[in-house]
Formats: sequence, structure tokens, C-alpha cells
Amino acid sequence: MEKENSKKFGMVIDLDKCTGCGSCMVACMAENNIPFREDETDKLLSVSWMHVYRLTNVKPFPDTEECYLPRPCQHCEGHHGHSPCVSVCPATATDYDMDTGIVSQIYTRCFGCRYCMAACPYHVRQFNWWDPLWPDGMEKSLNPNVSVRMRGVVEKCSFCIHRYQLAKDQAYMEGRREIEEDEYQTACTQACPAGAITFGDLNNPKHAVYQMVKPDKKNGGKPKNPKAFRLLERLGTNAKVYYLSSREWVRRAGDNYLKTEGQAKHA
Amino acid sequence: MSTNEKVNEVSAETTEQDDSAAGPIILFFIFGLVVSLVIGWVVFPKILYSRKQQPVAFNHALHNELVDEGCESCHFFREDGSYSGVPKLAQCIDCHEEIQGESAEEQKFVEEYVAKEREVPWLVYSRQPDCVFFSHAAHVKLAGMDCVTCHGPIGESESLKVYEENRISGYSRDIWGKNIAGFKRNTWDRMKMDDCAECHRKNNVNQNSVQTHKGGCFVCHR
Amino acid sequence: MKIDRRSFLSFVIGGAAGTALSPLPWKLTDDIAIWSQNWPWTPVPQKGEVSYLNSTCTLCPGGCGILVRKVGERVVKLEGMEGHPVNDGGLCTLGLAGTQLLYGPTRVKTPLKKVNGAWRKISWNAAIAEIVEKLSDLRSKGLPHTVACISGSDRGTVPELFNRFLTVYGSPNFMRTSSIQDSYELTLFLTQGVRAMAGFDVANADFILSFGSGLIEGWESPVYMFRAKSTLRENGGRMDQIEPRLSKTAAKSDKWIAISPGTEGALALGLAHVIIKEKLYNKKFVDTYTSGFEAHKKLVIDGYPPDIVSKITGVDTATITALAKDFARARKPLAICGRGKGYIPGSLQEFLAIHTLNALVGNINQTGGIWAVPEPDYISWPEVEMDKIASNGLQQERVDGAGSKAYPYARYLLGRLPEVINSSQDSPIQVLFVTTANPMYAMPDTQAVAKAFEKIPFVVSFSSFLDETAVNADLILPNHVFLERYEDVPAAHGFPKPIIGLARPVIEPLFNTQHSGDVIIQIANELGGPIADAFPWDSYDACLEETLADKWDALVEDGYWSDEVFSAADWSTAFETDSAKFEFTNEDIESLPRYNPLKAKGDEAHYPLVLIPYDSMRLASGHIGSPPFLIKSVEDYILTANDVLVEVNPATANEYGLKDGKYAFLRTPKGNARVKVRVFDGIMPGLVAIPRGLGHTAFGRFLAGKGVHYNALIGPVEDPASGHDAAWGIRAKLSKT
Amino acid sequence: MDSALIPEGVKRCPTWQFIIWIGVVGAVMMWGVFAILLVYIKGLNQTNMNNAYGFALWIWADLTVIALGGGAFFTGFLRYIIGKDELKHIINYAVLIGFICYSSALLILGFDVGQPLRAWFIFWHANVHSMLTEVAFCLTCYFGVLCIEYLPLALENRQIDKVPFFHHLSHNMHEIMAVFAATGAFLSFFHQGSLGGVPGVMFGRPFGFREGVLIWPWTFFLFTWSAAAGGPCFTILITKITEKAVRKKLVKDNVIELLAKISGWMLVGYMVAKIIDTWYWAAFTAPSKGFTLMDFYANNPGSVYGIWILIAEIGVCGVLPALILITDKGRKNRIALFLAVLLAVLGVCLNRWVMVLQVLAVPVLTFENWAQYLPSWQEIATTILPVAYGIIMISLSYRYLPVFPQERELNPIEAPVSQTQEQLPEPETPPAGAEPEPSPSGS
Amino acid sequence: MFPFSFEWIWDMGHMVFHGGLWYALSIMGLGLTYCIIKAAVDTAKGKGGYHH
Repeated sequence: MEKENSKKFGMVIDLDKCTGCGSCMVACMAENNIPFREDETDKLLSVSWMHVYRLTNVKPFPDTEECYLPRPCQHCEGHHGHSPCVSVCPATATDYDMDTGIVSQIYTRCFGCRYCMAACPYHVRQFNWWDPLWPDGMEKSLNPNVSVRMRGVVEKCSFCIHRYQLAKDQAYMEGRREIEEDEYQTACTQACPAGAITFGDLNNPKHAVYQMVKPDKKNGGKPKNPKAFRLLERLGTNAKVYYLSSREWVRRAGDNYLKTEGQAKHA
Repeated sequence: MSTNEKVNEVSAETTEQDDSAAGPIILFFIFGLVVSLVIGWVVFPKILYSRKQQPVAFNHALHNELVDEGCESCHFFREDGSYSGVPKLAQCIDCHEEIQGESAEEQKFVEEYVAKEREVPWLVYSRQPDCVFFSHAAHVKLAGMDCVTCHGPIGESESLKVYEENRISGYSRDIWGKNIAGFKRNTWDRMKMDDCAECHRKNNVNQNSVQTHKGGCFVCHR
Repeated sequence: MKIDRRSFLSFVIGGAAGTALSPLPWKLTDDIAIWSQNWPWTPVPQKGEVSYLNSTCTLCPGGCGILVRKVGERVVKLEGMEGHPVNDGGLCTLGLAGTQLLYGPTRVKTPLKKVNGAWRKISWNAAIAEIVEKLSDLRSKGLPHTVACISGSDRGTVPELFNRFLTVYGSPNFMRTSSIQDSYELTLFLTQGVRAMAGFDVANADFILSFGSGLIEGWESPVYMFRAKSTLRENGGRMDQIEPRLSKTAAKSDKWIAISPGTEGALALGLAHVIIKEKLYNKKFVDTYTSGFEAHKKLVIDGYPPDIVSKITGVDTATITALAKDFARARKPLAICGRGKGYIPGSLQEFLAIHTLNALVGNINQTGGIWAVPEPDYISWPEVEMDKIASNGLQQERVDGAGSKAYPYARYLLGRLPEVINSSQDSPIQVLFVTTANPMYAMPDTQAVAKAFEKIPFVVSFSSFLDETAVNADLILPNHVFLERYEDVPAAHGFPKPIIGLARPVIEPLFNTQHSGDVIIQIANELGGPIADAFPWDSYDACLEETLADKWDALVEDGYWSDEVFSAADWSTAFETDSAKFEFTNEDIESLPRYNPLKAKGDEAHYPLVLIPYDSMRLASGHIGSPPFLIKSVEDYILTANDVLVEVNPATANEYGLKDGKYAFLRTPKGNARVKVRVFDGIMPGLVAIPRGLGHTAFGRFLAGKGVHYNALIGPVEDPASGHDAAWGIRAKLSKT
Repeated sequence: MDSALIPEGVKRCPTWQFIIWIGVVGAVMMWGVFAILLVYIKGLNQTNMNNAYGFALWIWADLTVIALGGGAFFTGFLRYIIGKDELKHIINYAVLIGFICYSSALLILGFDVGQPLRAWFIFWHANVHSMLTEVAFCLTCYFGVLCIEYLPLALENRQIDKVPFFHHLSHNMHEIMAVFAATGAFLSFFHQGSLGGVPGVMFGRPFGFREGVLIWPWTFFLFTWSAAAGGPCFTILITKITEKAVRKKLVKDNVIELLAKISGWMLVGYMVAKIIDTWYWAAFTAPSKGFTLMDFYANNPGSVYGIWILIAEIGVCGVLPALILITDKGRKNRIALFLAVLLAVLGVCLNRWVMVLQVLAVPVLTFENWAQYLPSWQEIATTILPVAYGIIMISLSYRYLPVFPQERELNPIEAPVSQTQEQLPEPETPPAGAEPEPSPSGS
Repeated sequence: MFPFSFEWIWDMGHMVFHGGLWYALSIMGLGLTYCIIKAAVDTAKGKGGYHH
């Protein structure tokens, strides 16, 4: 299915560096015209493409440890693009692109059945329960490169696909067909003050993301780097967001294990 | 008439219906059919679209003769690969700081807009909705297509046609196409998603979708 | 032919068939669907030419370079400037949400005057005329010293213009809002004899020992600290966090050492005890470049052995010993202090104790150490010529007592102001200017502050936003926001090198606002005489360009100017004390009260718990209120609906019958509030932690009314050594509702 | 007043009583309509659904009414394809119940989506790989079949039947009903199954996910099977309730018992399959994803999703009714029969509840918690609406159409069909308590 | 739904799925049409009542 020179954009998030500061979330909101309401404390009603989770080792004081885990759309490949959400959409409003590996979401096609939300184990898909409204004048800060979603549709992180589109335009203008690694970076990657997020083409051995996790193509994209893991790898989602952590309990929190299973199952 | 009588016989036994013949019934059917067809095909399109005049009657043909680089003289690419679209007043001012010729429209343009530094509220026939990402660079710079393929021979027009706006959707009629049934003859007659997809399919451009094996969504959407 | 039921039915059926065969139903269905895709109330952002402009963020003292993305004439996004020495492309939550401040609904759109408690629009000329009249009046009465100014900073051209104005007008009462800057300045002054800013070369250290500093909660220059922390980790460096609560910084450290709040100084002395006793200190530095070591040695050896320190701090002796050894043996160990974001100054003795650890390991003015960065000196305006009234006014003692006999070393003591005003019959301040500060929110004991401000007859706010102070002012002269104005950003707090940033207008001012610099120049001109003469510039912009002189072009070009080759002074020349050495102790220090952990206010019997605040990067806690995106990013275990969650240890929760997620009453000697409880393993028993940055009463519906304001629950605790507020908490009681 | 519309040879309650009854139920329905309008105008924020519970009460109601409406297709299948001729005495009612269930399901789907104005995209832009697409197509088509099946009954109304065209139409449709029933059975098999496929294919949700054959997870077959088993039980249940309400025997016992027997054996088969499925899922499928059975049932607040659900579904509402229904004694005992069909119906409801809501409630990411949900009044009102609508449809159909072919035989009227019928107070669907006087024609 | 819609492809999935769909729809459509025409003819012929 994959073509010769197709790309597979993916992300590596170093949880040792991530400080949970929330810059990725806010950068994403500002870049992608995420609406906001007076009360956004019910996170299950709030739209935020990037969400930072707090993980804990569940030990009492003073052995408590915490880790912060930013979670964009995992852009699952599943097997041959069969991500959990794509195949369930009845109206073909979401799709897997073999050239980029990005799971698209077309808001104007979506009619809000929410099957994809039910299918996604990462909760990356969020519904527009309300009309997105901006206080008078604030709509001036909207980014014209990202369409504003209407009430009643599902939305999710797009890996800032508009930046890819714009980068390609620039390349075409300069007579190039291909773009460089640094020409297409997501807003969260760019904003992260700790430099915890790396973005690039997982098919390209020259790209940093490839070098950081060394995805094993023969083994469903599993990382060869022992510090790397993906969320819920055992479900077969074949996600394109990798996490790095030097802490065993953090890596183990990335997936479900039976009590009988050993400590180093993820490797 | 014999069949009618039989009907009457039966109905006379079982119902209190008025007597009537099948002929008139069919006539009524045809009458209803014709009226609704006329409404649907002729009246409805007239009601559906509002007709708007462009603020200034622009003469593409005339301008085309005077510029060196064809369409791109005014509808140009920016350095970052984005496309400027309809020219802003700043561009027009380069030549029209003062009235050049004797056209009344030009005079109106200079007095109403240039002098008052007001942008001209052009109505754009090819305006696509917000969800569409259309890369002029990919089509013109990379694929080397000409403007006519999508926009038609607008460069040769001497005046701007009436802008017809769909009262419900707000789209220009040119998106759906002049033909209310949605048929088209030329590549530029319609600008719906299927028209983009058709050309992409023919040229095997970005046929990356896992679902449809056709164009990936994020090629044209955002 | 009769039209009966049947023929009508036939007509209808024919009509239905015809309609189905016409485009009408199908086109309508499609168009209605398209309408739903383009609902007119869903905004469509206007397209336009994209441009990027360099500028500097002024929302906090961090001094990050920003790249402003514009589409046509709209500001669409703020991004970090790549290659900028401070933030190199990264940006914090507040900076990223900056466009919401520009376009947000809390802007003050025109000068406002309070008439009978209600705001009235007023013209700029009228507003300035009113101020001029008041000022002339006071001056003619010989009371120029009753005019004061509270400013968020005392560096850079705008604060200097305010300061200059006060000076030539005749008032010594220019006040800077207090922060750990004050404490570090004092510390450096007392031990090294320099008036300098503390810079921290975190990136090149290999062991950061942080005494509660929120390195990733917004301490000093937030993005620089984030980056430095990542570099530290990349280089294999270690960081230990000493803090009563598992803050994000603690969580991201290699080791979290929980400590009884307020006893950090004692721990530092305890560490010094082990280091000295084990002779692990840097002999070369201590022997050659320091003085007072023996006295200091005696102090820590006698007074702070690990077992005693353990009792004071709650940290066990093994940890103390091991920590001291690890610290001393590290190649580039660096001890830092100033809790959370560092917005509260803290105890001077604590700062001294912790700073002397750096001296023991000789990591002063070294790579990976603490640097004394010279204060910016690019402003060299001609001396002011004062008339007699001004000279007399300046002879008066400062109203906050800074520099007086009682507080000889402090430059500004804004924290004392409310008490001074409240304890006098008539307010010693008649006119107060407030610029880039929001004291009515940011100062402890909100009620006392409000009472004091109430007593000041005329308060002028220069705020761009309707913040708490502006709401309670008599006149608002709205400044442009940072995206609409020029301003120099003279330094990045905590950054180890001199750097000047330039904030610049990327957009025409949206509203009828004016640059505060211009307003001051105009007021000065209207007042005439020597005051006008001191302000010879046509406009603020002209003043700025002239001031920055040779740096101007670089600033406009790059957005910043930095001294790349700067390195802190060599040990042999670095210390400007009497001994020309680093002084562990000296007469001045000896004259100060001895180290003694400052107690939290309140009596233990009534208030069995201790309330401490904490900072979060997702909550702006300075003079800017959190814009909607920031509040949106706040975790649901901090804020739920309008209720703030306070953290307590499970043991404490058990003891007082508190349940996770349930309401409770929080009482302190200063106030009380209804809160929700979050049972949290990451906090010491006996404590209650509450986030800073909530409980706003101003800043509009996206912020006001959310959560509880920490400053309403606490009062200042005066540090006997410096006069600054050193409160780190207050005694509290938490009970079921 | 409306005596001309009432079928010959049967007695019905007086018009005023009927109008009051319809008025009361209609008021409940209007409450639901009001809630629907709110949802349409203001959006789905009127519900308590959230990003964790994208599917909630409505989808449960949807799956449930479709499963329970399964009586229509399965009875039709038995009657027309298998040739169980006795069932012609209950097929009308089964079709009516099916019609109500499916129209309700479509209505619910109509307001459950976020963008009702473009809900037709599901057809136009169909993604054939989606179970929901399959559901939508088959559901709509099968609803068409049900309309076709219900139409002849409606045309048999005394007055409509007088029109020769309608009379002939009704007759001709009856003639080829087997073709429609077969199509209906085919469609039903697929959409019941596809509804089962909805959770079954969600490989990101280990609680719902099942392995299977080709594109179909086991839940596909289990749903079809349970609908075939539970649907007729629902038909029996509603028939029994209707008989109680009108205090008349409407269907002969042998018909009911035949249907009950078949349901019983279907239920036995379903239970065997369900137990094997549950075992395989607990022993192999879930552990391969890192879950044990109790991970799905333990540690949730208030044990809302405790292991009791599984016990209730399989034991109390599965095996027990199956055992009652396959024994002669059980079927003959009126109380046991009633209890058995009621339990079987509850079992189906519970199964659908679990397969919609618990799938979403179980935390999959290790650092998430059980999601909780309580429906808003708007959701409850709109979910009650189909019940009210169903009662109205049954009341109208019962009053004006010859729904029960055996009614005349079982409830002979002495007096000739004339004015007297109108004067006699005749009980209608309202519960017994609402009856002004005992029915003279109870069996 | 139709071969001219964007999502349509001539593959197994579509042929089976839409094959089934159109098959069912045609049976329903044809059956209904048959009934209506036959009823019209019967009415015209004036057939008497049936009893079922």
C-alpha cells in the first residue's frame, strides 16, 4: 500500500524533558483556532487537540512520583491504515493518507455520529458540543490556514497539516518537489520550551524522530530504542507518536499488563 | 369508457365517493406534474440565486492587453508560495492613481475607491468555502496548468457577469455550475469537490486515501 | 369536471412526481447541508499576506524573543524567536496566548475617569489636565513627596521616565514591586559588594540544588530555565528539589526532598556544616577569595549539625549528609532559591545561607554557576536640574522606609506600604501612579491593601487592562499593549548575560490608548519649568531611539541585543567588598538578625495546618491575568467549575475527615474561603497547598470569580533582616462543610 | 363518533375515553418533542454526553428497540419462510411492534447526530467498511419493508378497505408478502449483526472488541441471534400487556406457546454461544490486550459496572428464561411465561446497555479513570418519547385495524353490529386501574 | 451510494455491500410496483372482494 517515497510523519515526545507546562496545548489552541468557553474545567466537554496527562506511580508520600504525558492524535496506522477510527466513520469524514501517514478529519463532511470517538482509545477525538463563538474582536486572532469548526462535529489534532500544505507551496514556488525536515514542524513542537517534542518523517533515517526511536518496520513499527514506547501498543493501533522515558513505571503505564506479566514486557 | 363504468360500479357499492372519470384524474396528475416541473426547473433557480452587480465593471480584456505577464501581472504569487487572489487596491493604485482613460467605470473606481482608500468589495466567482485548501502554486508552478482550465476564458471578457449568490449556502453559482441540474461541458463550468477529484484521478495526483484509493482528504481540505 | 378529493389527490401525486424529477428537492437538500457547513455565526478568518515581525514579550520579566505572525493587518499568533539567546524558539503558555490579551475583552479602550463610582470616558487632554492640576496643586503646597509611583520594574526607559519624573518633581517615592530580585540583589550586595543582578548558568551546571525554586513553574526567565533544565539533563546533570510539595519542578527533578516549609535556610546551613566538616569545600576559592569563613564555619559547625537540622527541617540526617557530599563533590554544583515563580522576596538570611553554599563550592561567576550580571547601564540621560521644591521633597524619607535606619539595604519596600498608610491618619500618599503592576491583586492581605488604596485620594492606573488596581483607581490612562508599542526590555531575569530586548509595535493601536512613556513626557511638559526641561524628547519613541543609540539598529534588525562575549568578572576583581573578597560574613551581615526560620502567622491551636501557595505555568500570577487559553489549560484537579482544589496529604485528610473532591472551609487569620479538597500524596502532612493566580475579581468573565485568591488569605511577614515580605505561608484550618 | 372506523365485530372503549387516553400519552410524547426541539436548536450540549460517552442513552435505546423489534423479522421469517402458519395470528402485531421500534430507532438516530441537516451523508458518502453505514442502510431499507408489511394492515381499516384500489392493493401485498418478509429477514440479519459489529470491531476498546470471521466479529452473530431470540419474547410480552390492559384474550395460547417455544430454543442456542464467546473473550482476547475479566468489572465507582451485570445478563436474564421457555410446564404457566419473556427482554436490554456504555466506561489508558455518566432530562424525555409514541400507535392500530385476527373468535359479541357497540363502554389500552368498569368480554 | 459519488470504488467491499443493498431495494421496489399495478388492474377489472 505504501508507496516508494511515501512519508510517515510521526512524533517523539521525551517524557524526561516534558515539564507538563502546557505550552504545547496553548500553542495548539492558538494555531488551530480552538474555541474556548467560560468554564473549561470539565475536560470531557472541552476541545483540546493536545492534552497533557498527569501520570503517577501511585506510591504514598514521600515516594510519590509524577510524570506528564502530552497526548496529541496518535495517528494510528493500525494495519495498512486500518486505524481504530478511520474504518468506523460511516461518511468517510476521516481517512488515512498513505503519503503522509496522517489521519485526516474533514469537519464539513462529519455529521457528528461520534462513532470515531467511541472507537479511539486515546480520547483524542473531541466533539463540538457548543457553537464556537469568540468574544467580539477576538475572532481577529483566528488563523486563516485552519478552518473553524462548527457545532456538532468531531475534531482532532491534524499534525498541523496546514503547515505541510504551506511548506509544499513554498517549495513549489522555489522549484522543489520535496521539503526539508525543518520546513514542516507542528505548532506544539515549535513551542515546547523544554524541547521535549520532536517531529519528522519516521520513514526517513536522516530525520531526528527516526534516529531517536529507530522504528522496526518489520515488527509493526515497534521502537528499537529500549527507552521508547507507544501508548497501548498491544491493541495493535500502530501509533506514530512515540514516547521516551528512562523510568520503568512510566513506560509500563503506557500499556495494560496482566499481573502475571513481567516487568519488561514492552521491549 | 367501459373501464370507468366498472370502477363506478364497484365504488358505488362500497364507497360514498363522488363519481368521476379516470381521464380527468390523469389530467390532474399531468397538471400537477407540469406545474411542479416548471417550478423545479425554471422558477426555483430564479428564486434560489440572488443577483448582484460587481462594484466596478472591470474589463479583463483591456487590462490583459496592457500588462506584460498575463494573469500573473495582477493575480500574482507571493514569495512564500501563497497566492494573492483578487488584487488589492494598493496594486491598482500603481496605474490608477489618477484617471487614465475616459471610461465612466474607471472614473467611478478612482473616485469611489482610490480617492477614499477603500478596498473594492469584489465578489469572487470562484470563492471556495473555508474548509478548502487550494494551492495555486501546486497547480500553476508545479503542474504548469493554465488559468483557463479552472477559471475559463475570463481574461478575455470585457465586462464582469452578474454575480449570482445562492441564498442558502452563500456560494457563487459558478461553484455548482450554471446548469441547475449540475451538468457541465467545460472543465471550468463547475468547481465542486468532484471536479477537483476527477482531474486528480485522471492525472493520478495524490491518490493516497486508504478508504477510497482516491485523493487523500488533507490534500484539499484543512 | 369537478374538483373532488380524488382529482386533488391526483394533482398532488403528479406534483410530487414532478418535484422529485426536478432539481428542487435535491439541490435544496445539498444547499441546506452546505449552509450547515458555513453557518453564518461561525467566523471565517480573513486571508491575507503573511508576515513575521521580531519583537520581545513583556508579559513577564523573562525577556523572550517572539516572532509575531500577521495575516494582513491581523496578529494571528505569537511564536518563540528561533536563535534567541533566552528562549530559542520556545515560548511559554502566557506568551503563546498573548494575542488573546491584544484582542481580548478586558482591554481598556479609552481613558476613563471615575465619577461617583462609575466609569466615564474622558479625553486624553482632559485626563492629563486633571493630573497636571493635581500635581501642580500638591507642588505648590510643598508636598511633592506625597506623589508615589508603583512600577513593575525599575529598569528600562519607561520605569526610568517615571522615576525621573518623580525625582524632578520632588518625590523619593518610586517603588518597584518586590520579588526575589530584591533578595538576590541584597545578597550579592552584602556578600560580594556589587549592585548586580543574579544570573544562573543552569544549562552548564551539573548539579542544581533548588530550595523550592520553581525552575519549571516560571522562576525567573521561564523559557530560559526550561531550556537550561533540558540541557542539564542532556549533559547528564542532576537536579534535586527541596520543597514541601511535589511541584512539577520536584516531579521533574532527580530527587524530591520534602522539607518543612520555611526551614530551607536551616537545611542550607546544615549542608554547609557537613561540607565544611568533611572539608569538601573548594579550598582554593575559600582560602584565597573569601573572608569571614572562620566565623561562618563556627556558626554552622556549632549551630547546625545534621541532627539538629533534621529536627528543624524534617529531612533525615542521612539525606542531609549524602546531599551535602553529593553537592560538594559535583563538578559544577549550583544552589538556587526563591520559591515558586519568585514573586515573593523571601528571607534574606535564607538567601545568604543558600548563596554561601555556592561560595563553599566556589561556583560564583563560573561556568555553570551563579553570576553577578551588571545592571543595564545603557540609559545615560542628562542629570536633572531640580528646583528647591524638588530638592526639599527628595530630602523627605521614603514612605516605605527603604534605605532608612531600620532597613538600610532595601531599595524599595512596597510590601510595607499598606501598613504605613493604614496606620496613619491621612494617607502619606496623595497621588499614586501604578504602571505595569497590579498591587491590589499581587500583594498579600488583599483587604488591607484595598483599605490602603481607598485612603489614597487619587490613584492613576496606566494599565492596558481592567485589572483589580485599575478597577479601583480614579483614573485610567490605558497604555498600548506590548504588541502596539515600542519598549526596551533591559534584561531577562536570571539569564546569565546582559541582553536587551525590543518590544515593538506590530500593529496600529486598536483603541484610544497612549504609550505611558508619552503620557509622562506630556505631563512633564504641561507642568513646565525644570520638570519639562528634564524631558527634552518629542516623544517616547524618539527618547528610546536616542537612548539606545548605537544598539538601536541591531535591536530593530534582530529584536534583541546581547553581549555574546560577556563573562562574569574574575574572582580577583569580582568582589567589591571592603576586603575585595567574597564575604561569608561581615559587619553588615553580623548586624542583621541571626538566621531564624520565620514562623507562619497565626496560632497553632486555632489553626493546626499550614497553608502554602504554589505556582503553575498554566496560571499567570503576575500583573497580567490569565487569558482564556491559559485558564482552559488549567488541570481539572486544580480548578473545577469555579472551585479551586486545595491539596492535602491523605493522612491530613483522614485526620480532619476531608474527602477527595468534596467541599471544605479554609480559614486563616486573614480570611476564609470555600474550597474543594484534593487528596494528594505529593504533599507533606499538615500542609494545605493552594495555587496562585486564581480568585481574580477583575479581568472579565473568562477569569474573574474562578477559584480563591491566595493573597486574600495571607498577610505579609516582615523579614527582620531586610524589611521585605518573607511570608511563605500562613497557619490555616480546613474543615468539612 | 368514530364507530365507522372501528373493525366489525369487536368492541372498543368510548371515544371520549380514548381521547383522554391518547391525550395523556400524547402529553408525554410532547414533552419528548419539546426536548427534541431543544436538542435540534441548541445542539447536543443539551445532553449529558461528553467526549468519553460519545454514545449514551440514545444509542442504547436505539440498539435496544431494534433488538426488541426483531420479533417482526423473526416471526415473519418463521411464518413466511419456515411456514409456521399458526403465527399468522400474531404476525400483524409483531409487524406493528417492529414498525414502532424501527421508526423510533430512525427518529432517535435523527436527533442523536450532531449535524442532522447532513445526516444523509451517511448514505451519499457511504463508507462501506463502517458498521454504522451498514446499519443505516439496512435499517432504512428494513424500515421500508416494515412499512410495506404494515401497509396492508392499515389498508384493512373498515373505511379504507371500501376503496377498491386499496382493497386490491392490500390483497396483492398479502399475496407476495413472503418476498418482502424474506428481504426483511435478509436485511434484518445484517443490520442486527452490524449493530453488534459496532462495538465488536472497535479494536481500541478491549471490552467490546471480539475476534470473528472475515469482517464480522462474534458480536455480529450474537446480536442477530439475541434479537431473534429476544424479539419474539418482546412481542409476547407486549401482547400479554395489551391483553391485560384491554382485559381480553387476543391471541390463542397455542400461538403464544409456539412462539415462546421457538424463542426458548433460540435463547438456549444464544446462551451457549454467548457463554462460549464470554469465555473465549475472558480467556484469550482480553488478556492479549493486557486485561483480565475483572479489570472490566472491578474498581468502578459505586460498582455501577460490577460483575453483577454479567451474572444478571447471562444467568438471571439468559439461562433462566431459556429454561422456562423450553419446558412445556413453564410455557403453560402464565406467570412463569410472563416472567420468562420479561427476563429475556431485560437480558437483551442489559446486553445492549453493556455493549454501548460499558465499552466506553472502561478505562483503556492506564492513567485514566472510569468514565461516569447520568443522562440529562432531555435525554430521558426523548427516550421516553418512543414509548409514548408506541403506545399511541398501538392504541390507534388496535382501535381501528384488525390487528388480532383471533379477537372476534375469542371475544364474541352477542348484539348485532350496530349503534349498541358505541354505547357499550369498551376498555382500551389504558391500564386496568383506569378502566371505569369491568370488561364484559374478558376471556 | 452511487458509482458517480466520490467514495465509490469498484472493489469487493462495494460490490458486495451495494450489491446487497440494490438487490434489496429492487425487490422492494419491484414488489411494490407489481402490487400497485396489479391492484390498479384488478380495480379496473372490477374484481370482487377477497377474504383473508
